[in-house]
Amino acid sequence: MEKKFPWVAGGILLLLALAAGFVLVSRRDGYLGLRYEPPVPAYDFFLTGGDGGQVHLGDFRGRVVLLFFGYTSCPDICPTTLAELSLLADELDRLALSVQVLYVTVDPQRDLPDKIATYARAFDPSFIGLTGSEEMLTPVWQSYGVYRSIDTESPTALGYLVSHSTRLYLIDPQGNLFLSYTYGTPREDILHDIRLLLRELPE
Amino acid sequence: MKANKTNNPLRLGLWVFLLLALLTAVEFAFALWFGSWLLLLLAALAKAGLVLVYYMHIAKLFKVDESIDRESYGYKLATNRLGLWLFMVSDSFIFGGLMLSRLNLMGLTRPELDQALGLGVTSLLLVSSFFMNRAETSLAGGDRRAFLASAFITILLGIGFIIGVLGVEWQLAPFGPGDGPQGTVFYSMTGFHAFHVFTGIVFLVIIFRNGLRGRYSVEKHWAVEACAVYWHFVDVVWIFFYPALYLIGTVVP
Amino acid sequence: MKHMLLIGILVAISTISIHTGLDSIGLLPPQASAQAIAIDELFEWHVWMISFLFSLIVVTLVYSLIAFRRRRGETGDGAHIEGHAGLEVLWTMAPLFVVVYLAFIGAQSLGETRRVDPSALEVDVIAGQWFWRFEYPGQGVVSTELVLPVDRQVYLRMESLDVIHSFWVPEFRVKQDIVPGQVTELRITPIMTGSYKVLCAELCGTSHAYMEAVVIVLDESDFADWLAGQSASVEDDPVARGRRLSEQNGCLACHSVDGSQKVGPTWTGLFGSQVRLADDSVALADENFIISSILDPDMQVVEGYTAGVMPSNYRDLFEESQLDDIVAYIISLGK
Amino acid sequence: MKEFFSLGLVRGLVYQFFGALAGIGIISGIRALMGLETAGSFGFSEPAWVFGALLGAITFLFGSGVLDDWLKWAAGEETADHHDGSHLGWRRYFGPSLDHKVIGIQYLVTALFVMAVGGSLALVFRTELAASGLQFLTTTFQVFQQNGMQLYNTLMSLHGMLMIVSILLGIAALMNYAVPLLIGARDMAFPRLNAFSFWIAVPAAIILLSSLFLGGFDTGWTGYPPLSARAPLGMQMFFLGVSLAGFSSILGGLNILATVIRLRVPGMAPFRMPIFVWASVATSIISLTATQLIGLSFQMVMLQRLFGLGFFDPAKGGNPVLFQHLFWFYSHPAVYVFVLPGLGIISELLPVFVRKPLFGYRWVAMSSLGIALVGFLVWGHHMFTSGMAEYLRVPFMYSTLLVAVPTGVKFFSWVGTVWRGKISFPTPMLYVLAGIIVFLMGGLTGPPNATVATDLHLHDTYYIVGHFHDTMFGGYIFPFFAAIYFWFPKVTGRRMNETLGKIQFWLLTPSFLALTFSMMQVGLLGMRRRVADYDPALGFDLSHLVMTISGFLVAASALLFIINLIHSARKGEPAPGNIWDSRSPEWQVASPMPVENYEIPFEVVGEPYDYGMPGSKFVEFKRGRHESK
Repeated sequence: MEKKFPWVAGGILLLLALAAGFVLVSRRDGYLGLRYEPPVPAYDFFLTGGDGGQVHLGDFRGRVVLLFFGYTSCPDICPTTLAELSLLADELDRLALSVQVLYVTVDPQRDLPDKIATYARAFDPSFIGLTGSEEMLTPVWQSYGVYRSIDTESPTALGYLVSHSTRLYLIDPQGNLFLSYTYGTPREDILHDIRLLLRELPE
Repeated sequence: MKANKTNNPLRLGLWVFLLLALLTAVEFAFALWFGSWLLLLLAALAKAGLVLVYYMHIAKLFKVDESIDRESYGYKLATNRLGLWLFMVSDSFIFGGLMLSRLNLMGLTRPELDQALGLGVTSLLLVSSFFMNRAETSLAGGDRRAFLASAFITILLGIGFIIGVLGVEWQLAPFGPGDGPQGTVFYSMTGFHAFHVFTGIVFLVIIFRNGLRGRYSVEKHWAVEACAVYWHFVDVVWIFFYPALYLIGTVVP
Repeated sequence: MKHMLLIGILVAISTISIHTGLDSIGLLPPQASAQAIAIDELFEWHVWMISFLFSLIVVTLVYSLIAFRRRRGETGDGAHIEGHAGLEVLWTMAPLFVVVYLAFIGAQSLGETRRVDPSALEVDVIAGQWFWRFEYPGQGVVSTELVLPVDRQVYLRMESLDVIHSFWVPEFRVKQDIVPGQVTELRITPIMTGSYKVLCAELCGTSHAYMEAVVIVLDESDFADWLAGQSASVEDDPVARGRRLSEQNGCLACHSVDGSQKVGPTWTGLFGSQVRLADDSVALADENFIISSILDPDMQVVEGYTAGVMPSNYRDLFEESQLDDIVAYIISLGK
Repeated sequence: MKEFFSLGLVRGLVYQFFGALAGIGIISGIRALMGLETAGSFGFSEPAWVFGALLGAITFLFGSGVLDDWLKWAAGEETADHHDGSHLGWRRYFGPSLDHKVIGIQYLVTALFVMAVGGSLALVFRTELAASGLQFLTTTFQVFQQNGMQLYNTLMSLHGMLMIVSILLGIAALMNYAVPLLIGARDMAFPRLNAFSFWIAVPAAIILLSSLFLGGFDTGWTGYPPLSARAPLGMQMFFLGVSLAGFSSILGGLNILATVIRLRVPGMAPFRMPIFVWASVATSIISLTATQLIGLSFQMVMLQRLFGLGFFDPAKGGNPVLFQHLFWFYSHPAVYVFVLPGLGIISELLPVFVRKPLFGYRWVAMSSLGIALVGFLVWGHHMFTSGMAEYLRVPFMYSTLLVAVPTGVKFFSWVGTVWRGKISFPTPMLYVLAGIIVFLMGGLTGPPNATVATDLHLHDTYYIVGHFHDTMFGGYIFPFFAAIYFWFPKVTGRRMNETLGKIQFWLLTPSFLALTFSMMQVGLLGMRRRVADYDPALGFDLSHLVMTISGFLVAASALLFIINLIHSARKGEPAPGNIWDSRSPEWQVASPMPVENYEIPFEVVGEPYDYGMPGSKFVEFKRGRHESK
């Protein structure tokens, strides 16, 4: 019993060191967002942009698309997420050209094309706000699993509220739905994933 | 260096204590820099394994001589040991239930607690575990005076732990028993554990008093062994409760 | 071998007779929802399995009891058979496969009952101690009866005000507990018009047995008329508002308005009467007696009734104006 | 008079009374000092009543004398290994005794008493339910501060828990009496712990019964919060009573495991143990571990009521469904604790009356362990409709249905045992066969509750009531009666009256089958569980009348059993020898069983159930003087 103790002690410390190393490594090279294994083709859509013209998701093939669903009179989640994304855009510096943020509405009645476009651009000139009729938007919501419902009971100063799911979707340059993040994911994680994803691409 | 009978196990007890202390520090570091619950679990399992093997002598449970006379002290001793371990398996289901409730109610968030105080009471319990082992090993080696001294120190440290938790921590905690899940989780887990520390102290006082009266000999001291194993069991419970309350995940205000 | 053959025949006969016997007494309520059809199909599987296994074991057992009974005067023991590994493996693996297959079709049947129709009619169900309330958010209608269009899925979002209740309509088969502090959901597609009963299936206190409401399934047009009728009638008369509030919040589940004896004291002739209390004092039933009895029921318990039965969380359910409407309604029930 | 007070039970009750008063006084005093309210709905505040009841239970134990040896050890004194209480005569049954046979009888008598009380409560509310509408439990009926409907809820809830406690006491009686005899041990591994396990159950039962007089409780035996968090004071007595009774079951399990592992006679390898010992081991594994969870979940609600800890209060971040997880984690394995000994009795007694080895002994032994272990993974099927996480439902369906496999092995092995035997039908055999058939009905009505879709209809209906009455009667009541008819001579040296036994059997079985069949029939059509009244329009009145009548017939048969028991104890036909011609060791010794069990130790020389192999013996007594066939 006495003789074996040093081996036991050494074994434990080694095991813990290995485990710590494993956690460190798996942290560094893996993607932090929730990964779609295997990546599934992102639902392609045509929605109305600020100038009334049609914007096609496919136009952004070859660039990373950050897709977020919200609405202009949204009190809390949407503005904070868009603010985070605008800070992210600044930190991307040279990679910013190959990343595009799309902001699709869940409140077509009130979010007319110019209203949502100017709202998105207020956060960052490169952001594109998209809207459309209910029939155009419903399939988009469904395919991205966006849950939305109008709460009539709790009216606020901005009229009725729309409660909606708050996931942020990352579409890779090949047009596949690759990662998704929950609300409140720190900006550095998204930045880390984008750098990892773009570095894999041949320059 | 003449390795006589008594100081060999004593030295082992010391080494085990030092490793446990080191692992607690490692655990603290894991929480600060990695914040991964998996590492905390591994560290806790390692510490628990050490206590089970070296302090609680779990191996004795399986080294049993069936052939000796059924009425002999040795045979009854092995049966008593089995009974104690069955009791501890049963009692651990209560603490398992508390841990699952903690995870269900708070997930990977933890209550806002004073880290220094947490580390303080944990080291109190760890040191008491060392002295408990020293008491039992000294008695088994025939050194009655060292047994009595170590047992007394263990009692003091145990009382210190209870004062630390109930006296200090419960008063300083920024939430009451009824304030949200933190209150529920914190007070129920530390309460159930403190009760078991209290019964451990009662057990210690009894064996100390009988030890004073010379009731225990090198061959026959089952009560002391039982008290030691129970005390280490209560320490193992805290080995899992401490990270679950103080180290894991993110603080919820 | 003779035994085996005979037993085989008897088992077959017994299985069929049990199954037809059970079917003849009509085991299940009428099927009034799409979910009921899926569930009854699975139930049919169960009835067949029960009939077969019961026959297999009981027939073989009774047959052996008769065939191998100790005849008069016989001594000695039976055949020394310790076991048969092959048989044991057989009657372990065979049930294993049957059971796994049963679980598989069980999962399919569950999937069937939970099929989501995006254009479902959304109805919010509010359950409280011993009453039901149904709110149609899209149309702003509140009712104590659940009126549903036939052949259109209803999406129930259910909340409890106090303890755990459970929404169950036997004819619809599906059941879902309503847990305070969270919203539970249930999807039902009625396929047969008619009127049924919503029952509370989770013990929720004194009047759990009487916690029920009416479900009426109408065809599309009648349902639309009913909806229109409901939303138009937002009265401005306090007595009508008081009556509606009393119905929707379960007051009338315990207090009668026709003098009959229910769990709580009757409201007819209450206003202005002298009320003898449990502590033998007498109180005048004026406005503030009624309002204080609503907000703190256990303060002045009427003689012959027990404290702790009436819920005491109305303080955060009603605003000032709603209490006045209820008092107005009680006054209207005659001196 | 002094002799009367020296009885452990009497002294215990007196100590409990004064201990409770002291507890109430202490807490009321503390509350008065802290300026809190001291009066409550039943004279004192709830914390005073709870602490009083707890202190009363502790002082009962001191008073009864069951702790005396332990207290001496703590004080450093030695005590005799075995106290020889035979000089006390019948009075040794009313005080703590270390002899496992005395403790077994104490458990048995208490179990029958609790079953009688629980059963009669059922008769009260069964009479009310005989016809729709409230006949005598009306809203104006007043007793113990409960109106008729509240009283119905209390009676129904207490019926549930009292029967469960009586089952736990009953299996403890069988295991404590039979296991040491079957493995040739002098006594249990820890005799004092064995006495403690029994004597903790007495104050626990008293506290549990006191809930009826302290405002009752309306949550059923499951005690779901938030309803149990706002129920009257009786709820706390229920929680405390069950938590204390849980200790009896936990420590009993511990004792059985230690005894079987450590005290088997030489030569009794695991696969040469009698099959009832296997069943006891499987049951004890569950009761040793899972029982803690019902104690924990009940104590959590007690803490929520006493100190405001918000375990299950949504307003304080609690989760009511968490209670159901913790509660059912015990309460489903608990039903296997109830039936495994009974199934062990069936497997033990069948070979004796069929004169043929138990078919597939090892498979039947392993199936007991299989049921016990898989039983830990299935608790979710009680919560399919409870609002627990959706993704859990299908896995629990699969695990629940898996339990049917080992159960199937038991049924097929029983049929295999009966095949080509030489079958005689004394009373114990009748109960064993009825136990098989009724348990089969219980087992087969299980899968519809296991597949989620059908359970959505069946949950909390009378179908479930019928299902579990079948499993409880088939898995416990019938084998329990069979075991008593079988081992009665070992206890008293006399045998129970056969004709009375057969009359009781033919009175019990048909009426019981009618009872559960009507329960399941109305359950399927929409009759809810735990309701004091039902809608006359549903047309259930006739079925409920059938149920009430058969309920009374079942009660009559239980009464007949108790009469037969008491009558035969004194005036039954003497039966000193091996009246069933069994190979089991306890029947090779004269009845009634001597205190020392086996003065001449024996060794295992053959298989336990080699009936039909001429000249084979299971046990061999050392000096061969005591020759037996």
